Amino acid sequence: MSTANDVSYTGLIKNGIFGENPVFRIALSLCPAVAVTNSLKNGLLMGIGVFFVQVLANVSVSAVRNFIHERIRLPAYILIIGMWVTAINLLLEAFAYSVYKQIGLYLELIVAFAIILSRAELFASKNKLIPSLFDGIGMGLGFLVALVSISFFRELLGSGSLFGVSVVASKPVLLFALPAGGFFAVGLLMGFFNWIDIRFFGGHGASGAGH
Amino acid sequence: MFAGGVHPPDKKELSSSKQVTPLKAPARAVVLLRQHIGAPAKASVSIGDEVKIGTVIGTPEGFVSAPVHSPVSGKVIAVGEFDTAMGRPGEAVVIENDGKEEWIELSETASFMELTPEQIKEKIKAAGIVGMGGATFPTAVKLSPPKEKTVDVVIINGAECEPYLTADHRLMVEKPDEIVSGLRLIMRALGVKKGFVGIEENKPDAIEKMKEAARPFPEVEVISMEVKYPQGAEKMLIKAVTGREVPPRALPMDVGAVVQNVGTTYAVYEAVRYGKPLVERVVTVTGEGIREPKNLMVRVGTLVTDLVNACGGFSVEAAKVISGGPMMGFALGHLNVPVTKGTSGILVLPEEGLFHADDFKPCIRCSRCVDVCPMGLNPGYLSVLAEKGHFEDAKSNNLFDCFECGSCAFVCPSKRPIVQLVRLAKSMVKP
Amino acid sequence: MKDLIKITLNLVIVFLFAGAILALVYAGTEPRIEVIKKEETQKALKSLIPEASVINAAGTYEPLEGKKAIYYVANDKNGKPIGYIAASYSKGYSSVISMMVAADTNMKLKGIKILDEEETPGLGDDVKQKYFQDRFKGKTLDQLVVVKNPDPTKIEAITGATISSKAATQGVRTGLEQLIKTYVPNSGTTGGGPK
Amino acid sequence: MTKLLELIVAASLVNNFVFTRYLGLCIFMGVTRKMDTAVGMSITFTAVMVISSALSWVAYHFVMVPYHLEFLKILVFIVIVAGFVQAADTMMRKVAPGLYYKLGIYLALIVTNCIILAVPLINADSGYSFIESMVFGLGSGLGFALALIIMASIREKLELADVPKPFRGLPIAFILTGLIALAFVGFSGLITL
Amino acid sequence: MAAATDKGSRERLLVVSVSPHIRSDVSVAKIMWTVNISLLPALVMGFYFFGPKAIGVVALCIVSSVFFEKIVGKAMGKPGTIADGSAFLTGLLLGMNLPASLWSVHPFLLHVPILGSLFAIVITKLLFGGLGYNIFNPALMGRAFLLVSWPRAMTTWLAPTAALVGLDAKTTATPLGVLKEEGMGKLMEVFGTKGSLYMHLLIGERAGSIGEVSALALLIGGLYLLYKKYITWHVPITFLATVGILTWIFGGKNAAGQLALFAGDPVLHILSGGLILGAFFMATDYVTGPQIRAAQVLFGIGCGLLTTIIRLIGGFPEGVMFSILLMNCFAPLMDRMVKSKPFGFKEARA
Repeated sequence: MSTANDVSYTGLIKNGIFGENPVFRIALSLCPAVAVTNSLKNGLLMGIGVFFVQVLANVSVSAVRNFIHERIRLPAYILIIGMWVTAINLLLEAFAYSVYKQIGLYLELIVAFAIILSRAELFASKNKLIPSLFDGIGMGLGFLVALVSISFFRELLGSGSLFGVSVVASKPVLLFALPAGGFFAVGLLMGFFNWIDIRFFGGHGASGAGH
Repeated sequence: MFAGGVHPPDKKELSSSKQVTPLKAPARAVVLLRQHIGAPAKASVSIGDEVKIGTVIGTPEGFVSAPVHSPVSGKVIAVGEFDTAMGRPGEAVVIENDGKEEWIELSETASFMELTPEQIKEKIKAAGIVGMGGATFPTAVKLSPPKEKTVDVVIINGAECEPYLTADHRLMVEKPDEIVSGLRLIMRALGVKKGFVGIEENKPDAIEKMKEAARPFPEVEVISMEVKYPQGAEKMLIKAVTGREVPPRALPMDVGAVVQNVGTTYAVYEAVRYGKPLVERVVTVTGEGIREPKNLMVRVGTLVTDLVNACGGFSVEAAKVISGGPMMGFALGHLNVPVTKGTSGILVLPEEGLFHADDFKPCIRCSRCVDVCPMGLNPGYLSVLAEKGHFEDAKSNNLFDCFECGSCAFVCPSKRPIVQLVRLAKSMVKP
Repeated sequence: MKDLIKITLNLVIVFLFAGAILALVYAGTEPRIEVIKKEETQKALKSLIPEASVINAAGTYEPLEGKKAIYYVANDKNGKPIGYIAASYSKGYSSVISMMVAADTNMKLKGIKILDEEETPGLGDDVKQKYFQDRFKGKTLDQLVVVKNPDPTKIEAITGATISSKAATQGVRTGLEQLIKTYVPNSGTTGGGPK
Repeated sequence: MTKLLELIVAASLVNNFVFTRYLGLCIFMGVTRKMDTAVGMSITFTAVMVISSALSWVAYHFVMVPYHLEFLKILVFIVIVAGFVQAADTMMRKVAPGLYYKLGIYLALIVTNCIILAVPLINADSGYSFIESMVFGLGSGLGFALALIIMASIREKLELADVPKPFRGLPIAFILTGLIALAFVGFSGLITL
Repeated sequence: MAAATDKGSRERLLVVSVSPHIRSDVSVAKIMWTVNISLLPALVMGFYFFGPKAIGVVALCIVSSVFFEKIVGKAMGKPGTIADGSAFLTGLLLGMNLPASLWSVHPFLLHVPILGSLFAIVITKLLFGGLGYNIFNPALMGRAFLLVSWPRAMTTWLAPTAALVGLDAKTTATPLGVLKEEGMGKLMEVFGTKGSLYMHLLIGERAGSIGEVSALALLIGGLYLLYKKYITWHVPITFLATVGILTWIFGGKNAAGQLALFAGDPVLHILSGGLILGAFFMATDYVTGPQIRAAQVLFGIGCGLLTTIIRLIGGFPEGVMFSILLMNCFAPLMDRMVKSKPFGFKEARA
């Protein structure tokens, strides 16, 4: 985390996807990871929604960082994020109505995602526009990657399909398409990544800490 | 009656009918200076000193302490560290027996029942008497309660609830009158009007003898109690006899009771009437691994190996030799450790049927330990907390109420070393 | 004091900035959202009576307490009614099932469409499946009875999901009854039949 | 009356926020490592939920609906919640410092929690009346409290368990939540709203 | 734990360990195998009524449970837990809680029991640390997992045939299923008289999970466990009593289908479904219930209450499984709230 003037832009993006993956590593914004990942389509669109909100929020916060008074920093950021969320919501409602109907509530709740506010506060408010943009892209992509991988796993196992197209004849394990299945998918994937981390990279299983 | 308790096979038939026989004094007596709870006695003799039976060789240090007397006549040949039954070495005076069996001068008090409480306590203190059931708390201290506590009942502990042991049992059968006199002396010393002898039902002959001996004295009552371990634990005994419950972390005297062991009571009688210091005691040598189980009158300072030899040695390869009973006794690493004032038995267990504690399993929460714990604790949970290092949590779950009776470990289907883990936890946090 | 003014000014500016952007987006999307919502409904209606050229809302009723629903008339090119559609709701196993019920002028069902439900996945949510919805085709009000075994004159329940099947059927009944009540003269007595 | 009771049961058990709507997970995972924090959070949360439901209802039905500003509901609701929490924070510090010392730290966490925002949003979408909104808030709060307390008690027990290393911490907490959610399936079909 | 003494100066090698030096002969393995054996009568009745399919399903569960325990346990560094019989018991209980119809090739369902075992052993038990650490009853969690994942297959019940050969069988509904969906009248229609209904429930000639059908055989096993003191009355009796009382009060309906108080049939509710199997063999699971007896009474009442709620107003015809799993959630809380009372505690307060 922190100011990263000396870090390359690709480094910022890598950091978002691997080093500080919002879901698997720093474990923020877990609700959508469980809630909307029962199909790849939902997961992908949610990921894209978060991606745009994150990027736009980072950029706009960074743009106004010298202007906003210290004491109203957080309320102002929340306002900015709320605005972008509303905008994205309206756009999705207009251009992807069926998806909006399914994940609408969770889209609206992007505003309360800790990851977005925390990046705005920890990174964008202290960095210039371009690094903030790339940090936003990195974090947004990290989120997108996490959601897509979870929903890939869940749609394949739960519905036997990918993007709604049947891959397997029957539904292999319906549980994964259900609410409870989201918890198992996230838990098992986290455990699996920790295992890889411990087994091959000598790590300690970073998501063990939790937030 | 207390809740809980267990019924291990009592195996008392091995030695319960064997008359107490005196064991020849050892050629060399190893007398530990710490045979009681509290400060160890300080050696008052040095190498080369001549001593008689009853000569004080260790003087008490501080209030909670007791003197130590020579059990043989002869010459002091060493003062130094010696292995003890507890495993750790302790300071001891070693005396070579000259075989003369000379006693110091003893003076009998004919009208011993007329002595004042202070005189009785003085004689008990001088005789170095301690609790002989195993706890070895100096008796004189126990008989001097602080002024604000009112003691109104004395209980003699004849439960002997530990399996195998029969030392107290034989003493009650063979010396009932002496024990009743000892009880009356203790009552007199405390100014108490009521005395009880609590005996488990599985010793009908002792109950009968004691009842007969107590008949002339209406203030003494013999009570027969249900057989279950640990009936002989102080708090359980008080509950069984008087119905009073000693609160957690309180002492018997807080509910007006003083408990004394049968052996102690006998020693009190001998000390007050004849002025005899405590230099010998009854030890049950028993177990499936000994050729000829016996109840022996043994001088303090005799080595366990002598006791084993006196009973015909091991009948089979012995795997475990225990000082005390199987539930709370100490496993001996070797046999060259001396008998102390608190040694109630030597138990020899063969390999067959022996349980090895190294492969225990996780707690399956079966609640058996909760059911049997006489203190109403959750021993299994305590053991898990201790195992995982949560010692403070163990403390807040009443860790220090546990007196390590071992009932929980006895019944545990996962064979968990609960007592050991509890001790670990106790050593890691302050009470 | 100076701080306060600055803070207020700050917030006002942020508000204005946010408001402006939102107003822009809203202005751009709002009409489209309206259109899309209407299209969705029209698409659903059309799929039930494809031969109709116009389907117009004709009134509202309450299939469930507190839930309003619209019913429609489908006209052909000449403006002659060729069928009726009623939106309907019913309480299912774990959710409110919303649906559309289409009937011809003889009040025989032309078809139904389950729009929304959150019934048990793998069981009750089969009410959304074509095979189940097809079981309603050509049925009359009296035939809307759920049975467990195949029966061409009744509604066969989804295996293992009798509650959801019954709920869906109940919703269809409610819709059909509304249409009968509205469009069949002297229909006061025909509403009977087993529930 | 029956309807309100049903609403409470439905919001707390049948549609429990954590176990069937998968909301509030960050807080849920974060504060259930110790029972004390879970209890503190439960109390604070339930209170804030009920009151913010009421405030949002007033704003929604007296301002937003008449002026067709429904599309601003996200912004308005989050401002209401944040403002209310800030006010509660200040008042508690002055009026009841003892309580503030106990519960104040949780207040700060609340603003960025999705449940607290989800309640007014669901209220608005479902068209609940004023009383119903508050009862829904109460039921949701109770359900969340139930989830927090159950989870905290189980996780305290898990502290003593030999969980395989890669699964310690969050992964096992997720799997545990999944198992509880599976058990909560038993409540499904109890009440259909 | 056992430490050898220093050999140098001593002639003997004696075992030194902390007291107590004698142990009772009860062991985890003995308990588990006894429970396994006490399930035998019910299992035999299940085999008798559902034939070779039932044998296949139960065998599949047992073999796969033991297999997963061995393989995954080894991978996690927890070997040597097969002999204690707990994995066998999980497999057996899971098998007994499944319908015999799962032994089916068209449609292929043989993987269903195996995946159930996988979920029970690996997810519910081993991931939490293995025997003694699991929060939920593994067999029941395995079944809950199967119920939501294959809802139709899991509720397809074979009619009891009492034929030991022959693989084709008719499917039918369980008595509780009939009661839930079609009411008491229909049940009477099927079984004739109440006496006949009770008889069928006792002997086991009814549709249901393999091991739950014969109430009598289950009672024999349960009473044997009570007699052996491997379980106590606290959970099963309160569980059964709560269901009995509540269904008697709230389980009845009058002719118009309205609730009629004190008109329910407690005998029917106690004997049917998986209640006796659950009350004696699964709610009594040591690991997943509370430890203190007073809490166990509450646990039993809670199970009974939830079972009744689910049966009478919930979405499922049977609620035993979910009620036990839900109470499993509460067990750690109950452990926290209800502590054992130390000796002399009352006086300490005074």
